[in-house]
Amino acid sequence: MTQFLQQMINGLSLGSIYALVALGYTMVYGIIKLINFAHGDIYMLGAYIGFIVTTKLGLGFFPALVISMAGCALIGVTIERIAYKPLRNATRITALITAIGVSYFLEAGTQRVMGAGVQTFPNVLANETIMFGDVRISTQQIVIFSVTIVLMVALTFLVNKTKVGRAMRAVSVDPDAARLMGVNVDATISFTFAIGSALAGAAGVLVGLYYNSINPLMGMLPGIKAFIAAVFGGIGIIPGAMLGGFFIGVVETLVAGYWSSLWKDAVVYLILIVILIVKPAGLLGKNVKEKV
Amino acid sequence: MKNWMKKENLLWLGLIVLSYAVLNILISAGIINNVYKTVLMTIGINIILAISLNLIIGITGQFSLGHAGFMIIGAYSCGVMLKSFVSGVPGVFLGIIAGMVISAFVALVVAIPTLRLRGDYLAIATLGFGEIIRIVILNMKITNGAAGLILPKAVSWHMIFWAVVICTIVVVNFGRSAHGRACISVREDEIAAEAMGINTTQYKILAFVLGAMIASVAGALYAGAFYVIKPDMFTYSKSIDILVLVVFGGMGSITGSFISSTLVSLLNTVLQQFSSVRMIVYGLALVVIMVFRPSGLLGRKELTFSGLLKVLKKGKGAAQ
Amino acid sequence: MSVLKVTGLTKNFGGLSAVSNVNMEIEQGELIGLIGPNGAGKTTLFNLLTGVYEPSEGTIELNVDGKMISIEGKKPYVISTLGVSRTFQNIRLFKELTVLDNVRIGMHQSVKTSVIGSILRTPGFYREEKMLEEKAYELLKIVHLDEHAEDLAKNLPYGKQRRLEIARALATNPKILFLDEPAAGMNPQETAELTELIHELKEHFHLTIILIEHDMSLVMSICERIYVLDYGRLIAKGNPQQIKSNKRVIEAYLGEDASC
Amino acid sequence: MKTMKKAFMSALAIMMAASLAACGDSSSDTPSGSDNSGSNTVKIGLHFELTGEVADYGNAELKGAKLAIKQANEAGGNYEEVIYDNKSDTTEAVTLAAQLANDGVAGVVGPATSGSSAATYQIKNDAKVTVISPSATQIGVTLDPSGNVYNYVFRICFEDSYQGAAMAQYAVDTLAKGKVIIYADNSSDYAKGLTEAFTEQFKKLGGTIVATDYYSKGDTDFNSVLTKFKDMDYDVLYIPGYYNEAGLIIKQAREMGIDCEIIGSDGFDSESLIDLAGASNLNKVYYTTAYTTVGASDALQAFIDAYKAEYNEEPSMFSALAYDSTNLLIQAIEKAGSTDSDAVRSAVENIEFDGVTGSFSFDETHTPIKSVLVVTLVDGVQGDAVAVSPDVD
Repeated sequence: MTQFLQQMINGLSLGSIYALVALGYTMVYGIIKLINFAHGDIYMLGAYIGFIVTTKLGLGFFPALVISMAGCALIGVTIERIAYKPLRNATRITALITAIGVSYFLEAGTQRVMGAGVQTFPNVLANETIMFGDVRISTQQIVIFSVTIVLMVALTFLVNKTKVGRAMRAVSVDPDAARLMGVNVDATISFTFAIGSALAGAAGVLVGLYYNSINPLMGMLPGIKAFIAAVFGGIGIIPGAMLGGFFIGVVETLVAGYWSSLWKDAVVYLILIVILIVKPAGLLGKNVKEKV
Repeated sequence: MKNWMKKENLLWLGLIVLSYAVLNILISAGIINNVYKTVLMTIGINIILAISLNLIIGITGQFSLGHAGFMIIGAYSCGVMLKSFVSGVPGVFLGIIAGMVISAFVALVVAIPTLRLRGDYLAIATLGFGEIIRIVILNMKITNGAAGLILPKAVSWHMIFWAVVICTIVVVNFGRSAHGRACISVREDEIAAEAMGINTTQYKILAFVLGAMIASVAGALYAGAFYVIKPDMFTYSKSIDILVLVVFGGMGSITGSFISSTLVSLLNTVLQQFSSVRMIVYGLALVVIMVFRPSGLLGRKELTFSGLLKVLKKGKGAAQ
Repeated sequence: MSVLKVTGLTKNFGGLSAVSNVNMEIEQGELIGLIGPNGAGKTTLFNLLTGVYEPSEGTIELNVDGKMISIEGKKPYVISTLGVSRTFQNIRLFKELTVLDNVRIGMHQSVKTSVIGSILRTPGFYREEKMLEEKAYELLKIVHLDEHAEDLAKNLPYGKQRRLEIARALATNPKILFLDEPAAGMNPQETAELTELIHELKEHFHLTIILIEHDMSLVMSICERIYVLDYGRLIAKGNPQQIKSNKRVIEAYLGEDASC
Repeated sequence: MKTMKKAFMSALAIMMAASLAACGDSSSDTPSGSDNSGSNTVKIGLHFELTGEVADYGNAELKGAKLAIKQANEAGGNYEEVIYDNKSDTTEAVTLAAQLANDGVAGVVGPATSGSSAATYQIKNDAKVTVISPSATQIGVTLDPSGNVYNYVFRICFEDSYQGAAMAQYAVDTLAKGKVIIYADNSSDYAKGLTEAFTEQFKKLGGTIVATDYYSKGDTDFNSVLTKFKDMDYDVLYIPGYYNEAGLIIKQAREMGIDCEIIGSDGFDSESLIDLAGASNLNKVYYTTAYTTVGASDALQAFIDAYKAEYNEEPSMFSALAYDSTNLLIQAIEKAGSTDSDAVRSAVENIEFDGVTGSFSFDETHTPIKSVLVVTLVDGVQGDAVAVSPDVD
């Protein structure tokens, strides 16, 4: 039992990261139906911005978090304006290929500027272990989990209760109608990219802090996992992405903890496929039948 | 027989023989050296991969991101065959056949549940299946796990050339038949296709299985030509690379796949000298090309001799 | 002899009944009109009859070679092979294909050459392709589109697209043809031509035709019998005269829009 | 108008790329295959993974190799490096192997990983280009598929099997351990070879393998597996793999309270291990290597100083191996007195080399005969190094 609880804590910490990255994926998808393959690389850039801010400027964890989120928001919007905006009306696969191009560019660019190797993220937040019986939780795990929850609550509030959130929802349902109703569609899309990228940036800093190892290709796998998390919960649905992120984190941990890590990815994919077959639009998604 | 001897077909035959002869001459004259010969083989294998995925994505309209999964089946079928059973060219042929049979079977298993999904959901499900195939191979004994297989060279560029020819003929002939039209109708409008009596599920599966089998041929040839196969060479990134070739050339255009496979390989070779910026340039090139030509280099157009003649005539007309 | 018999047909979407308890019996060679205000469930009924939707309740029986067989729950392509074809309200042509190919795809169920045969280009393949092409041209001639055979479907003007949809539907060799608003968006002259065409087709192919139409003059002039749907229920049936004077029909239309 | 805008955006993007290209380190951008500056310039091919997944190791080796060539030139030699980047992609490696065979190099150093290496040996061998591999440790990689040694292929690292067996010997004999858990890298042939050899030898010496589990390259979260291990009955943890993951595993294990001995392989050898794991976590950690700074010889110290002066960082084992490989090749060329491939080849085969990673000659499989050292870490610093030779039949 102790071990199970311990594994759940491990799983939720890992899941927090996936969930944060998945949120950005799902928001961008929700609004312009683009699989933003470069999203994982934004997360990587977030980690590098955090790295530079803490090592070169000597700032602490929270300033690093904020600067990194702001930096990523800016990068996200720039990418959207340069690479995706001209393709608003192109096919989805074309936009996907563009996103892949952006992803290559960011990865190779970072390799070139920052070096291909692993960098050690400084330990900017003292790490202590708290024991609950035999179950141990580190302060870092608590920080990661709480930052994730706070950001998610803030995001939910933003989307559901504010004017800009309403605009985002309007654009995601029907951009043309939204435009007619006086919503500035371009600005709303850019704003969505900014928010999604900022969340990825936060995830990057948290990962840097938690694992203290960052490298230019670190975004590839979490990017895919986060995408899976988003699809799992029903892509375009914000609570779905959170659910998916936590679920995948926990499943990976449990498979590795009770069976073998050789099969953890395979199990995640298999569960995903089963979910999609049973609920083709994801766990929280509504299956919309095409109108004939 | 007579039917077959149409002017268009004869012209194509002529072109195939001519290019084979020219390549042979260039190689024996040393103009195409070993480096370019390797590039040529890469191009050939990429063409086979691209047209096989084009059959699934471009012609049938099913967004698959798991194509590397079938390439790896072909590669390991051939690899294990060469390593443990039959060596040399016969081994390659047996490996190709084994790969096609296995990948057809696996494709069926993958296709039946997943092809009910649409668009991005299908993409992620196929990506998942591709990875599962890879992980299974990674954890098998006979495949030597992560270390992969070191293989003797058993495939020459001649073999690859003819494989490209055969695979292209298969895809083109399939595409230009009633069955191919049925696949296209699925891409264009699934509901209308069903209403016209087309079993859309069956055609989706058919295209998927056929594409998978052809991809496994490419994998088998790769194993025989490039000395080493390892599971981590066939991750979803490989599927994405193939997808890039298809979209870059134009979805649905076989000629486009030829051109894009060739251009990408050549670009890669040219940029070799600037290794540290190569991927940066490649990434940017993708973005720029997609921004300017969102439907790829050729869109859905094909190069045909009749089309060429038409263009020539028009050109003449304009000149006069 | 009835060719189509519908009993107690109901379709619920969530809590809403789009079609409820519809009974119909259609005889061989009839030309039936299906009318009703917007949202009355006409297209849903078509979708049920052609297999796009599965009915929640009720049965649909189709006469196949003299025997009545149930087709509810069967896939659209199966129903198509049993001799039912249709056009769509919001034209669903294969846009990127030529006019000729659109029709040839309609003939798919008659294709005998196997996949292998097609890839190997057997003599049978060429024979069949030639046969399909000739037949397709024939159909195109009937709908006056033979000149456009090589054009892409998406480049045809609207009225011709509607005609192409009819040709494609005919290519499946149907016994029953469902036309979903065939005259929508047509000018009076085109509508007149269409009316004539429908008559011609019915005679030429011995068809039973059921059409949804908002153009009342068209419906009244060509339909032998008319069914009227409102809120998913059948509120009237009969010949044009009876329908014109039916109180409930007038109410249904007036209730929706007084200017009608 | 729209096209104009697109064009402007593209131009902007290209400018960004250009600026990126400009601000990177320009040293690694030497154009390959440039003209001979003099007729007696000797070209040396440096074929590494400089971009892509394992670029980390490739770049470390490139630095070592370039330093060796620079020093040789300063000592009056006339060597020119021709750099090839295979993008960590074996297909690319094959093309490059053909390329460098054409470029007329006197010999080639690299690639770093066994996969890319194995893919190129057949071509290089057929083209009679002498290859010195710094770190292709895979079992049998210097042999062709039918089991004969490649005439022109040599490596200066020891084979995985040897190192794995040595660690098992050390664990049983010196550390007096009998129950091991193996946590291995599942994405490399390297860890696979080590695991097999270790398992075999450990069992032979009477030990028990309590559990074996795997991680993948690039993983960062090992908590779940370590939590599982924690409740098992064992006395030593073996981590065959590279420092990128090993560093994190050690950190997470120690933080979780796993305080048993941790043993590993030469993949541990990097400053990064200390950065990643934290110096205080690196106690009771032992690993096998051929390269140690403990009691460094003058030659080794000179190398370390030169490396630091050149690149402003500590050399890793990979840099040292590449440095040795390049020096070995240069020595052989000088001894042969020509760049004739057979002369160079036989000079290499018969060499008695004295390098920073030890002194050795080649055995019949062109693998060095050198002793394995087991290094002990005390607060992340190499405290002690002892030579071990496994009792293998």
